[in-house]
Amino acid sequence: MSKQTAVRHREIGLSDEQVLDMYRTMILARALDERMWLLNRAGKLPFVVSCKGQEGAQVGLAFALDPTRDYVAPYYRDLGVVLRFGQTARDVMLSGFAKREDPNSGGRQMPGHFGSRKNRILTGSSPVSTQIPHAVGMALAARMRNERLVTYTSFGEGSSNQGDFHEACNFAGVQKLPVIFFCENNLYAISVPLARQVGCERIAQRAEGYGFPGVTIDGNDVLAVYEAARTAVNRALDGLGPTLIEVLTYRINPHSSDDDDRVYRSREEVDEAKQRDAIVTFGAYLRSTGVLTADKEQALLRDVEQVVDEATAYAEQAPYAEPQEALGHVYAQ
Amino acid sequence: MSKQTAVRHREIGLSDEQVLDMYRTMILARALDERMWLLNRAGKLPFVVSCKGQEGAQVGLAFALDPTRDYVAPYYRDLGVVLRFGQTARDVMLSGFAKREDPNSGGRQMPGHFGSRKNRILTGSSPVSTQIPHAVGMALAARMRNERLVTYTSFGEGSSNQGDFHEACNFAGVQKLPVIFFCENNLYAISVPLARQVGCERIAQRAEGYGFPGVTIDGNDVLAVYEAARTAVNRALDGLGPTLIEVLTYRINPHSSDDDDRVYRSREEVDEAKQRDAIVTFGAYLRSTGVLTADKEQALLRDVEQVVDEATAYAEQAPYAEPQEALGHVYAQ
Amino acid sequence: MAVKLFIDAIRDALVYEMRQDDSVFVLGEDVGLRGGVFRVTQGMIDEFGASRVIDMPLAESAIVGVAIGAAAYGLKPVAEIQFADFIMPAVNQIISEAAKMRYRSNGDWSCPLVIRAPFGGGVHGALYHSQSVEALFYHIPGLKVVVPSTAADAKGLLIAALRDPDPVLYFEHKGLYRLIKDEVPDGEHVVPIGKAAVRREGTDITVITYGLMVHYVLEAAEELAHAGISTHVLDLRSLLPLDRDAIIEAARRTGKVLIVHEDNKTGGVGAEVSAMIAEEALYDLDAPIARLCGPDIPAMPFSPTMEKFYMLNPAKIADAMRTLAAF
Amino acid sequence: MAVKLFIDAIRDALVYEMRQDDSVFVLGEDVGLRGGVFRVTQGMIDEFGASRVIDMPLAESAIVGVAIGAAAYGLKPVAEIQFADFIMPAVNQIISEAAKMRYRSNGDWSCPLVIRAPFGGGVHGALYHSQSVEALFYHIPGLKVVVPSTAADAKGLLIAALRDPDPVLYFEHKGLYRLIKDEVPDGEHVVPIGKAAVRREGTDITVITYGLMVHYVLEAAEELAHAGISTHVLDLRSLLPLDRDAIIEAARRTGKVLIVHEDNKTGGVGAEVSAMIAEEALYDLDAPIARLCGPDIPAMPFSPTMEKFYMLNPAKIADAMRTLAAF
Ligand SMILES: Cc1ncc(C[n+]2csc(CCOP(=O)(O)OP(=O)(O)O)c2C)c(N)n1
Ligand SMILES: Cc1ncc(C[n+]2csc(CCOP(=O)(O)OP(=O)(O)O)c2C)c(N)n1
Ligand SMILES: [Mg+2]
Ligand SMILES: [Mg+2]
Repeated sequence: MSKQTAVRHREIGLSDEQVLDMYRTMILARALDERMWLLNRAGKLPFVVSCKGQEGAQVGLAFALDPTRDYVAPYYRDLGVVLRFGQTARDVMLSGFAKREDPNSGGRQMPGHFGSRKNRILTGSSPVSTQIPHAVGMALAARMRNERLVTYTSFGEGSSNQGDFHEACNFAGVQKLPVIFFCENNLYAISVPLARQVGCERIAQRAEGYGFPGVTIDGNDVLAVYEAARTAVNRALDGLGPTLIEVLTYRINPHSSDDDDRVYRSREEVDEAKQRDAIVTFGAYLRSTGVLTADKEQALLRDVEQVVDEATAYAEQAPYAEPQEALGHVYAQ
Repeated sequence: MSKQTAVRHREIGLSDEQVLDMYRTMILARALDERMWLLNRAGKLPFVVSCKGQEGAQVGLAFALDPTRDYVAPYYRDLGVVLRFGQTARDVMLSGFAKREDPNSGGRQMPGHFGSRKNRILTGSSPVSTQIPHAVGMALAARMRNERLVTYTSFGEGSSNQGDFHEACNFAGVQKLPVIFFCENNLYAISVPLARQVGCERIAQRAEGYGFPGVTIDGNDVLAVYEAARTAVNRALDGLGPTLIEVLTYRINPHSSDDDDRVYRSREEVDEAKQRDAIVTFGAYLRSTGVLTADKEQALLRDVEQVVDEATAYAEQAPYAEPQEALGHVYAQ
Repeated sequence: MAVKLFIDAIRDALVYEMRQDDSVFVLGEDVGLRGGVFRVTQGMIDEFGASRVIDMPLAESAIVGVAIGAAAYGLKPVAEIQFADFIMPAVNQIISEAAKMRYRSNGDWSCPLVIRAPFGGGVHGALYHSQSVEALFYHIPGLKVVVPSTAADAKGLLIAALRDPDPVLYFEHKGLYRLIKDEVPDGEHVVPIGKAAVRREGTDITVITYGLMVHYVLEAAEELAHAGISTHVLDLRSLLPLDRDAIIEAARRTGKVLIVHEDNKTGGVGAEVSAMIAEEALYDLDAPIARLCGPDIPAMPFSPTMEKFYMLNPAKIADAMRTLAAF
Repeated sequence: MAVKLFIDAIRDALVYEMRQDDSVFVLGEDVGLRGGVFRVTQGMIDEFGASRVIDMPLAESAIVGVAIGAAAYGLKPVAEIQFADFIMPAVNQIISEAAKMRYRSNGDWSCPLVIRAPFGGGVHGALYHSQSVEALFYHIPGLKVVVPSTAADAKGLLIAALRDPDPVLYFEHKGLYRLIKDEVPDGEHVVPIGKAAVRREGTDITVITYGLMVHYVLEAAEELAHAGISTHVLDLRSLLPLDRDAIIEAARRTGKVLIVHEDNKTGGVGAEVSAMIAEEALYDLDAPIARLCGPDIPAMPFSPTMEKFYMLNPAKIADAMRTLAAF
């Protein structure tokens, strides 16, 4: 990587500390994901859904948001986003093990169904795309309350075919609401490839039909995603309305721990994607700029491993909810 | 109108007979509509929904279709289309009076809820936009059966915000199905004006997000609509996929006989639209070309009046369904 | 206290609550300048402005979905569905989302949302402007479902719904809008959700019903009274939760129960009411539990002959009541 | 005749019918190369090609809406909804359209469509991969709803559905896919829609149920038999139409009825079954009509403790049966 690109992050206004923080968040997401996958294969977690390959894009986006100001309505792969918004490794593992202390749902929902009020993360469900109008509604409410903030929502390219995407984008366009629609286009919806999933070339093309900008960014280019997101955030805060940001990314793992991706895509394709993985390329960039020294990297990896170990140990021994707790929280008490 | 435009219809391949036929269809639609409105005001019809102002666009489109080959899934204002597809004035009046002989529903549905198998008109309902995936499904089925035909579906600009529009367009785009999506943009969805209804400028802009062409045409220019439709039909028959045709038109009457449009739009706006009405302008064009002579016009108007009178008289005296017929046709007998 | 039309009582409740709680707002199709197609929200945009009386694009899933987001944020949206028949595109948002947000987040988030929808037939509305849709929702834990039958309840139940911390579906029979008027308390007036009301005390037979049918049943009861048959009439008002105690008590009162609703019979609300009684008051019964409901056909036809055939009326109800009384 | 898994019997029916009727085709998410997430359609794309085994974009309303158009045209689509929980976005198309096309067109058009959806819990599916959704549909005239409990019925009911001239919802309990195997007739095998099946003859108590619960009830019945209690077990199989005669007959048989379903209780199918009995066989009853169902909570939680709490099992059912028998 040339000296010219070496200072790219500073040129766009990110400090060395910030990019290291971004990298650490990516590494933590990856480490948690891989650990959960292992635990699933070891029979300890019934179900896992993976962020692997999408962390760079998620973190690039999330660092343009303000976790003390904005709200997020993320989809199930957004581990990078929820870590940025304050969920801890322990929270994630408690959810993986479906334990009582899981802040997302007390073990009621599968992992990947994020939500915690204190982290400004709206509770999510499994039916795809339902969160998109919610993010729009939160933006509407914030504006009614004169709160200057942005709401964020994410979804896969397949999920951009649901009616809820269309209806929510249109209303946000009509009202020029401060929403960021983030489409993580990983080329597959379970087994269905992009070409059989959408009629258009790029999901970003859909934005024109709602009257706001749509951009397509290389999802492995963390800084490019950050920049696009920052532009969108500023636009939103200035009252100019929503932006649709599509990132081209790749899901390295099968769809979930229940999936077998060998029937629908080649190993070569997956291996090729691994080369472009932002964890690899962003790491290389940081090393080439001297921001990430060998010492720092080792310390970071050690620290992340320890955090994940501790989280796993804690979550594994934590208690389940009592059976009859299933009866609670149907209505306000 | 200059001599140069005077032969415009022949230049695009329409004979004098054909344009007269188009005009007659428009006039008949208008006459039926006005008669039903009167009958409603006289307390004889409980409900009417009007095509007034949109006949030109409808007829321009429908004459590019083949009523012996194609299928239509029209929306409630498409009187011009269903007349072209073989519904008679009598059929329309039987439906208005909700009589047993109504070919659309035997008096079960409100007028404007078209459907008759022999006319290749799919049965429609009230919830808007549900017919859009149906037209796509018919096109899919036709292709599976190796039938070379086009399916047509129409809807208002407001209805283009329903999820079903989005989902159906996308699937048609993926499969390159022979469908014509016809958006009759009359600037209002009941009381809600275009700017508060859609985030974009033109509904046609939405087509790009599904990977097929979208065009916006002046809906009062009957021949322009015809041409755009013919292009779309050829495209579809050639296996190149769908087209979204948006026409800019105007609903001259209130939304329905239950509406009062004075609260949401000015009389000046309505009067202005009446000047641009295709019935006026297309008539003038035909007169200027000598195709429509005073004799022919008188005969046509007399004939249409008689047809409407006869249809009204017939329908008024026709019997209602017997009460217990309400129990029939829940399932196949 | 003043005598008011049912429809005006609904508007009263909205205006009353919007004046004192600036988190309340309404959104729906044509609710602004048009004041709603039935004029429920007429004039409200003048007082509260276009940011609290929001004309929505024609997309019910977004109307409810956006309202859910706003409710989660902490506001109190009142989503209007133009006709109950058009609630179907929003079913996913209602059942998968609104009903489950509190539960799935273990109580961390909630969804204090009200959905108003005019329902019911007998108004020449044909198949898609006449339906009763309550049976789709009264089965869904996490939701509440209310159906007022008087102007006073229209106001009191709506205020209760607006203050409820959970999602409430408020179904208003459009046949009642301008048919019914009664004394409506001025100002503060809350009718608690989950409480049925005895509309008439009686000793021979019990009729359990809700919505427009309450009035038809009362008319029939009046007629039967002349023939010496004394009818006890329970107005459910709340369909979820059902007022179990009131239902059992009403059934026990006479031992002969007829359940009446406009909605079709199979799987309607009457099924649950009957099952409750068969479970808890079987030995108090002196006759099979009867139901008189709309026929099991997809929806109510347009033509007057067939619409009349579908709709119950006081005469049909009186017949069923006489049969039960004579049992 | 061969012993087959429940899941294989479903595939058998599809393949059998697609071979002899080229108007039958399947469409849904991941039904092609992936063979469906449960592998029901595995291998079918190889035999029938991508034009008869269609991978659909992720949009349930389009899956059903497109299928409706194709059905109206004259084909026989089998729409797969990946999990029954995700049928919600398609409710408008199912209830407003499929159910009403024949009716609203006065018999001119029809909608011979089959919708398959895996439902039910106890499989660590959490809130949104465990739901029972049949109660939303068994109330809707114009639809048919079936729920097989054996491999033989899985095949026979699916073939019946495929030949039915009206829309049929076919709900397959995903817990049965690989749990249950039984003798499935080769080739032609039709189980008529609308007929319940007596799974066990008995004299002391009657249990009415469907789906996975049939097996739990039979297990419980076996246990009770050791204690000298004789159980009559009716498997409904068809929820719309319900087999009224079989239900009444089964209720009369013992005079003591327990209805069991996995779905939550309020407004579930058990309500209608109970109401039918209370209407037509009240005087044959020797005990209140009991229901044992899932708790009235929004959906089944993920954690094993709470999932187990939600799910019925043979022990819980046996308890309820003993209580009834002792009544
Ligand atoms: C309404 C609905 N239908 C089906 C599913 C099952 N499902 C879960 S994820 C998924 C694919 C999503 O693809 P995409 O939107 O591209 O996101 P990705 O998983 O690729 O990140 C499907 C079909 C669901 N969760 N919700
Ligand atoms: C799902 C649904 N919601 C609401 C309605 C009530 N409604 C009937 S027509 C209409 C407006 C339609 O506007 P548009 O699509 O622009 O068509 P136009 O009537 O202007 O031709 C509305 C809201 C409906 N029929 N269906
Ligand atoms: Mg994807
Ligand atoms: Mg319009």
